[in-house]
Amino acid sequence: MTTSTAPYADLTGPTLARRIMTAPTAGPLAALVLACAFFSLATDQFLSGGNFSLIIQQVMVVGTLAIGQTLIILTAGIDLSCGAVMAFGSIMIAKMAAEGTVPPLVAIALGLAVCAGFGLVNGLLVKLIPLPPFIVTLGMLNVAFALTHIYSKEQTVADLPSQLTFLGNTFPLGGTDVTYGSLVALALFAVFAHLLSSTSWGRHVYALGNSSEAARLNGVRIGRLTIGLYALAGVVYGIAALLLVSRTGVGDPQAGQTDNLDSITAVVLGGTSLFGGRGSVLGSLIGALIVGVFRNGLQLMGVASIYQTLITGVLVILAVTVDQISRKRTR
Amino acid sequence: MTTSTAPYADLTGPTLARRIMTAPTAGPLAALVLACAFFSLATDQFLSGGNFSLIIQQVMVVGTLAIGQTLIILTAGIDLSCGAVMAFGSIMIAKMAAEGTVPPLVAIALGLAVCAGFGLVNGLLVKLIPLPPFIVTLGMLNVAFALTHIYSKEQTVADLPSQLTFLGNTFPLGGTDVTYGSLVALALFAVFAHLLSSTSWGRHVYALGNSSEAARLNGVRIGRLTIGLYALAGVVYGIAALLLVSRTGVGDPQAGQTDNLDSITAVVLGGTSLFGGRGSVLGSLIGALIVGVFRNGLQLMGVASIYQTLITGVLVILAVTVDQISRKRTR
Amino acid sequence: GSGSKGSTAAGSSGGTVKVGLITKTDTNPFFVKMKEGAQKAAQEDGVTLTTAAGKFDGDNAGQIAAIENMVASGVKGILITPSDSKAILPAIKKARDKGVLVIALDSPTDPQDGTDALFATDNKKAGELIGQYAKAAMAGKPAKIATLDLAPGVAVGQLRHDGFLAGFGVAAGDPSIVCSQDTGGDQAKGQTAMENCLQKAPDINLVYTINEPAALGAYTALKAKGREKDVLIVSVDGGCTGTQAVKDGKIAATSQQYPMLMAEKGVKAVADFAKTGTKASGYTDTGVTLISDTPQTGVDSKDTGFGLTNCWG
Amino acid sequence: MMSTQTPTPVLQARGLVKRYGHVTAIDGADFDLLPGEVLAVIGDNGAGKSSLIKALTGAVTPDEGEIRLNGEVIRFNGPQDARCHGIETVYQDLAVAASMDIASNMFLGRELRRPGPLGSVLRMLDKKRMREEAAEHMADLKIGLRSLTQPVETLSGGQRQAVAVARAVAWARSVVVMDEPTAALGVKESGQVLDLIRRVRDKGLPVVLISHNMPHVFEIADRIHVHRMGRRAALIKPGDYSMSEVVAIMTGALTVDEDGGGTVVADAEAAKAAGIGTN
Amino acid sequence: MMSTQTPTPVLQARGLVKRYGHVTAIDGADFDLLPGEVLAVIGDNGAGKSSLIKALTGAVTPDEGEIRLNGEVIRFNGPQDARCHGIETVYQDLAVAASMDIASNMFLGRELRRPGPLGSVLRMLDKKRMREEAAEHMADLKIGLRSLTQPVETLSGGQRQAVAVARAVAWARSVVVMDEPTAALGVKESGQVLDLIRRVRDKGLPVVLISHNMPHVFEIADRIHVHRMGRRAALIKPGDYSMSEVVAIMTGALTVDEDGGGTVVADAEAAKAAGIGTN
Ligand SMILES: Nc1ncnc2c1ncn2[C@@H]1O[C@H](COP(=O)(O)OP(=O)(O)OP(=O)(O)O)[C@@H](O)[C@H]1O
Ligand SMILES: Nc1ncnc2c1ncn2[C@@H]1O[C@H](COP(=O)(O)OP(=O)(O)OP(=O)(O)O)[C@@H](O)[C@H]1O
Ligand SMILES: [Mg+2]
Ligand SMILES: [Mg+2]
Repeated sequence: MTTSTAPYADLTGPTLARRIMTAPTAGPLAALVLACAFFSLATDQFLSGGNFSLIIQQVMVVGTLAIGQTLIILTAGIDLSCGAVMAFGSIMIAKMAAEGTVPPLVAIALGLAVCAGFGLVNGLLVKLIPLPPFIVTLGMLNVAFALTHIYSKEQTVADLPSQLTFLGNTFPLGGTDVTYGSLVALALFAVFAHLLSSTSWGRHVYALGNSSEAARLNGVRIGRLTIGLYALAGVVYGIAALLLVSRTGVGDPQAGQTDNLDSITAVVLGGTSLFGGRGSVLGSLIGALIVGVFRNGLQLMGVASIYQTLITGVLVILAVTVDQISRKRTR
Repeated sequence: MTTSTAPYADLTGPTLARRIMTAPTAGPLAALVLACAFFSLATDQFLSGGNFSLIIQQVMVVGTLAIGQTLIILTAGIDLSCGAVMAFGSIMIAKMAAEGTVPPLVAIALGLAVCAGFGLVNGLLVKLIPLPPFIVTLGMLNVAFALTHIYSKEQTVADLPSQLTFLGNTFPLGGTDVTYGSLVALALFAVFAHLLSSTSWGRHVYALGNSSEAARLNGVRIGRLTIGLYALAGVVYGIAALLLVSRTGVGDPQAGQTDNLDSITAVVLGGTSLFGGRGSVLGSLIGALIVGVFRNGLQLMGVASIYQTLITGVLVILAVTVDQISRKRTR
Repeated sequence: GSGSKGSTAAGSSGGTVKVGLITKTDTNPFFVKMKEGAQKAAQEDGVTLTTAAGKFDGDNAGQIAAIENMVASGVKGILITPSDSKAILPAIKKARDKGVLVIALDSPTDPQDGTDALFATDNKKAGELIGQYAKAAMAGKPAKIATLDLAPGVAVGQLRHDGFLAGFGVAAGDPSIVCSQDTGGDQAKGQTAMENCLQKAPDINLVYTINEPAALGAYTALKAKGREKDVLIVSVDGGCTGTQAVKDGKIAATSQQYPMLMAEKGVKAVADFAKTGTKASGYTDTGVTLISDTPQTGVDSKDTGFGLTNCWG
Repeated sequence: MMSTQTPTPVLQARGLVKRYGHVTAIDGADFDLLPGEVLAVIGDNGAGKSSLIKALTGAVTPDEGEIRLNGEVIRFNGPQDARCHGIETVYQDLAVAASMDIASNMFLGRELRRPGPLGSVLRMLDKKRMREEAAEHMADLKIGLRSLTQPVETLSGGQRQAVAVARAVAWARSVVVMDEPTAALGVKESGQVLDLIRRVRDKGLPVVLISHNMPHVFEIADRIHVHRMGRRAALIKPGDYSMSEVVAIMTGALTVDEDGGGTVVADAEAAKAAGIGTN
Repeated sequence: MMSTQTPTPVLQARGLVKRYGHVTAIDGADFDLLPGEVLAVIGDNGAGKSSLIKALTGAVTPDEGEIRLNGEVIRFNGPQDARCHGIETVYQDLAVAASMDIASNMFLGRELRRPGPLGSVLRMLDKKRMREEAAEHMADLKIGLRSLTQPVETLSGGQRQAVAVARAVAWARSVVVMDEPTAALGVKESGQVLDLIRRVRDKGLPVVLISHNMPHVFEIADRIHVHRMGRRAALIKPGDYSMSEVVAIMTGALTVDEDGGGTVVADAEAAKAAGIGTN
């Protein structure tokens, strides 16, 4: 009987050191650090505040999409429509604001609402009929893609009001120019990291991804939770649309075509399981940064484009190998 | 005690009628039939042997890729590299044969072997380290893509020997011209349908996809089974490469770039679960045909291409809805 | 055109004549403009236009399927911008064997007589023009060149790139080319590529871009570094947004092409074929014009006023 | 047995039917749970016990039949409805979230928030308190645990079952339903669960206990609901019958008289095999 | 207990250790299975019984220690190795393929082929024969089944367990290991499994039976291996001790003398609670 009344060693939770070692993001982080170390040695230009600021700017759009993608993947879903929804949102915001149909801030609000609407429709189809997320979001990808081109008449929208491009402006931080948009993206990561790890809602998301039947039997309202998640992911894509517009300074109907695969890659590189229930948004941030660092570093090294593709392929596999090895060691 | 000794109602297996109604392919088939019926009414040119022969030719490459993709997805994996591996195989076969380095048949054999090699590497990485299939095949996609362009020096290879294009030739069948390649693809479907449904190996594949742990505990050698499956999928991609070369008459380094998503779409439309263990190659054939029929029918109707994209998106969602509804009804 | 129904076979006298237009993609404004030109011409000539496109630049299989489906739907002629100059030939041959007139737009097949006729601009020449322009504009300054290209293995990108280098007078691999990156012709990717190029070689002073969206992306990146004034950007395409950017001084010069013209001529040729049975043939150059507001001696160019009246999108 | 005047049942069902394809899992089942009683539900494997309680707790929607809670007809739209009415269930397959730890599972759907603005504004969970309370509940069951933070998928079969039992008991306000709660438990741990059930009953809550363990059933049940081939075959008091008679009823060797009390041999041979003389 | 001359054990282990992170599931465990005996393995929840038999059947590779089969040191590279040596196991979590039917599960890994070229060339499975044989094996256990072709994921808990038990018994050639095979089974069905175990033993195969059901254990076991906190606490004959003594050993209230025979009170209070006077 001694075992049962003895205090549990870990009643107070794991120690900080153990927490860092066993954190699911430890592996991706190790891969990121290794990559940075390598490129710092290989090129002179890599290791500078300006270059890091640049990398963050370059990955912030895909990174933000990866937040929404993480939400969906945690529920064992997948979202192929994220890039197309973002493209539609960005062209809508840009066009309405540039043509002066509505004030810029209203345009932004409408853009977010439309993106949320796409997400909502995804969620309803996935949950109510129910249909496989892969097919629903594939269909929505085509729909949003076509609507983007029909609505924009293939025209890039330039000359945007300053409210739309404000997030692309920079301010100095310790000698480096940082864009406001980068801050918004990082803040968004912080918010969702908090929501997922420290609130009831987050617990329910993980439970749903673990086993939707178990979650249901425990009284989690999985229907509204799922639908809400897809809609929320839509809002996040809307924010990504705004970041995109502010970064490029135009509304571009061509945007986002490879972003669905890129965002899924970031999520998976970050250690989130495609089978749901395991992972974190911080992992996805690290995943997005890993890809960004590869692209930036290889280019700084002057590797020819086609070899960049080749090497990126190998490096992506190496990055998850590092993750896998670090998991085995701490187990 | 009467219940236990009473003969089971279904000892002899389900009746044929019930088998057809509850077959997992019944839903996709219903969607396909509905689509055909619609286009037959909407355009005059749809309902003809020649047009059907055409559709089969158009989907046979993606359909063949979908066979390999089905194998991988049945194990709860995913293969993003299939199109790129096929492209590499096709350019290799074409180039070696056209330049006369080796006799055409040897070129074909080498091409198949190289594709199998790619699959084998995928399988080894997925199983031995182990790494997530998504990332492994994404990395391999980049590697194969880059190698294709490096090896081909971006040049399309024309003037192929007749052994390579033979499968593109037609023979009359009931007044319709049918290509030999279509027959090869259909035969391949039949072979794999047989292997999966009626052999030990097929049972093991499904068991592995259901729960690799349960399969392992039951003595299925899941390591070699998985690795073998990836290698076999590679061989199938090699056959797809040959079909592609014979259909287009050239070796084209640009081939296959969207075929990974297209083949996954065919598999999922065919009712196979992305979580593994449930599905069939015949479903994937039907899935590929559904997409082919949509494209062909909309083109015959003269729908503008951007609206084709829009409508295809909606139709794909409708197709799985039909599947879902038909499942509910027969349950 | 509403009466697409009822025209069963090509050449049946009663039904409307159908013309197919197959572009490389659906989404590039260049091809969208081409479709508009074709639509306008189709209305004037009383023929029905159907369109199709590849899924990406280089999607040969998609174009083949489109040709087959169009032939099945009974078109009289097909206008195509081939994604791949060789790979499309067998499919075109099958269509031509069935009596369909096939005309290549924008870029040729290889060999060029794979199609009945070719209405195109010379992409290599377009590159050469901006290369020559850049050479003159640099006025002997040592050049540090960045090239923002299209994608591996796409002929248009290769021709323009090669043309630019030839016009500028450097060989591929010359040390003055300090950074080369694929952008897919996309503005955001162009921006990212330029940012990284500047990180690598901050003293870049000449940027060649595959098209104006990539050029504008490069401009945004340069502006963020305060370098937009002292770096020369040259581009190809001549879309309205791009020409406007030349006018605004963001891009120094661009080679303007005329997709609408190609399409209009193509549709007319098919309509003629339907009426008279004579097939168009040979190569018709639809021309390329260098557009710049800062002309350089020794290089012919027109100003943006001309450019904007003749631009296509 | 139902001839005497009884109080309104807490949970009652009449004529429940649930079909899965060509399998009829519930075939016109009745059910009555009186206030404050421990009702054992017994029956052969595949008799439909789990299906019955799934229907009673909103986890499955019956095709036919009606359910009453405290005398009023009710329709549960999912398990959370039943939970809102204070009904807690231990399902046979436990329904735990595999990758989450014990505390997260125990508080799933009713997490505790931190006091103050951290909880009300930032909605932060009070992980420490949840862990402590979970530890207390688990200690109640005297389950040997070597770590509280490991994911439940790595727990032993019995440990996992204990988590589900502790959770249900901790939260129930009107009815506790347990589907074979001691199946994977050791002798000592099973004893603790029986104790727990007694304590719950002493608080006035009725308990439904599905079990194959006849000694347990006879030790703790106030009444026994015998389920057979998808419906209730008998509703008896344990004192009125011997264990082997009850087993014989379960297997169909005996049937209970319509007017209560006696049994009738339905299958003489089977009854003999079960050790029952003809009475 | 081990002082008398014994034949070479069929399956033997010394000093097995298996750690998972900071949890030590097996902590220097010994194990001996003699020819033709039924060896019961009992112990508290989380004592490490399942981990032990997983290590013995190749499902898990122990970190330390050695395993002997018929006296020879052996290393299993996965469960299929153990199966090749005729060892069949019913795992606690059953290890069935959810979407496949009973026959497919029962014949998983040793499917029957059709006679003639259909089997040898086309390698076609003899589905009908597999279904028939599966039906026979299930009938042996007298499990009520309403359909043979439904996926096992839709079976009741007991039905699913019966599939796993029938499978192991059908195939074993040297050892049968069963981890709580009757946990989800009804009274009648449990009896059938005990019968089956006896029949297996009578064929000369030794059986390892993990169970929490003391009456079952005392009814059928030739020897009892008591597992406690990751290692063997005692190896006894059921006749030598009473049921409550064995339970006391299991919970640590009593310990067994090194030189066999007697017991020593380790925890007087606990022993009292377990109903054992000091002896
Ligand atoms: N989802 C389902 N689909 C098909 N058949 C089902 C399903 N669920 C249960 N069944 C069948 O219904 C019958 C009753 O199952 P149930 O789980 O209710 O039995 P049980 O009495 O709880 O048995 P046990 O004591 O073994 O747990 C069984 O024959 C089972 O196979
Ligand atoms: N994969 C694993 N990871 C971490 N801990 C584990 C793992 N498997 C088992 N354990 C731990 O090892 C200990 C022994 O578990 P085991 O399943 O062997 O117990 P058991 O004796 O079979 O218990 P029960 O009677 O409840 O089935 C438990 O504390 C359990 O939590
Ligand atoms: Mg049950
Ligand atoms: Mg166990």
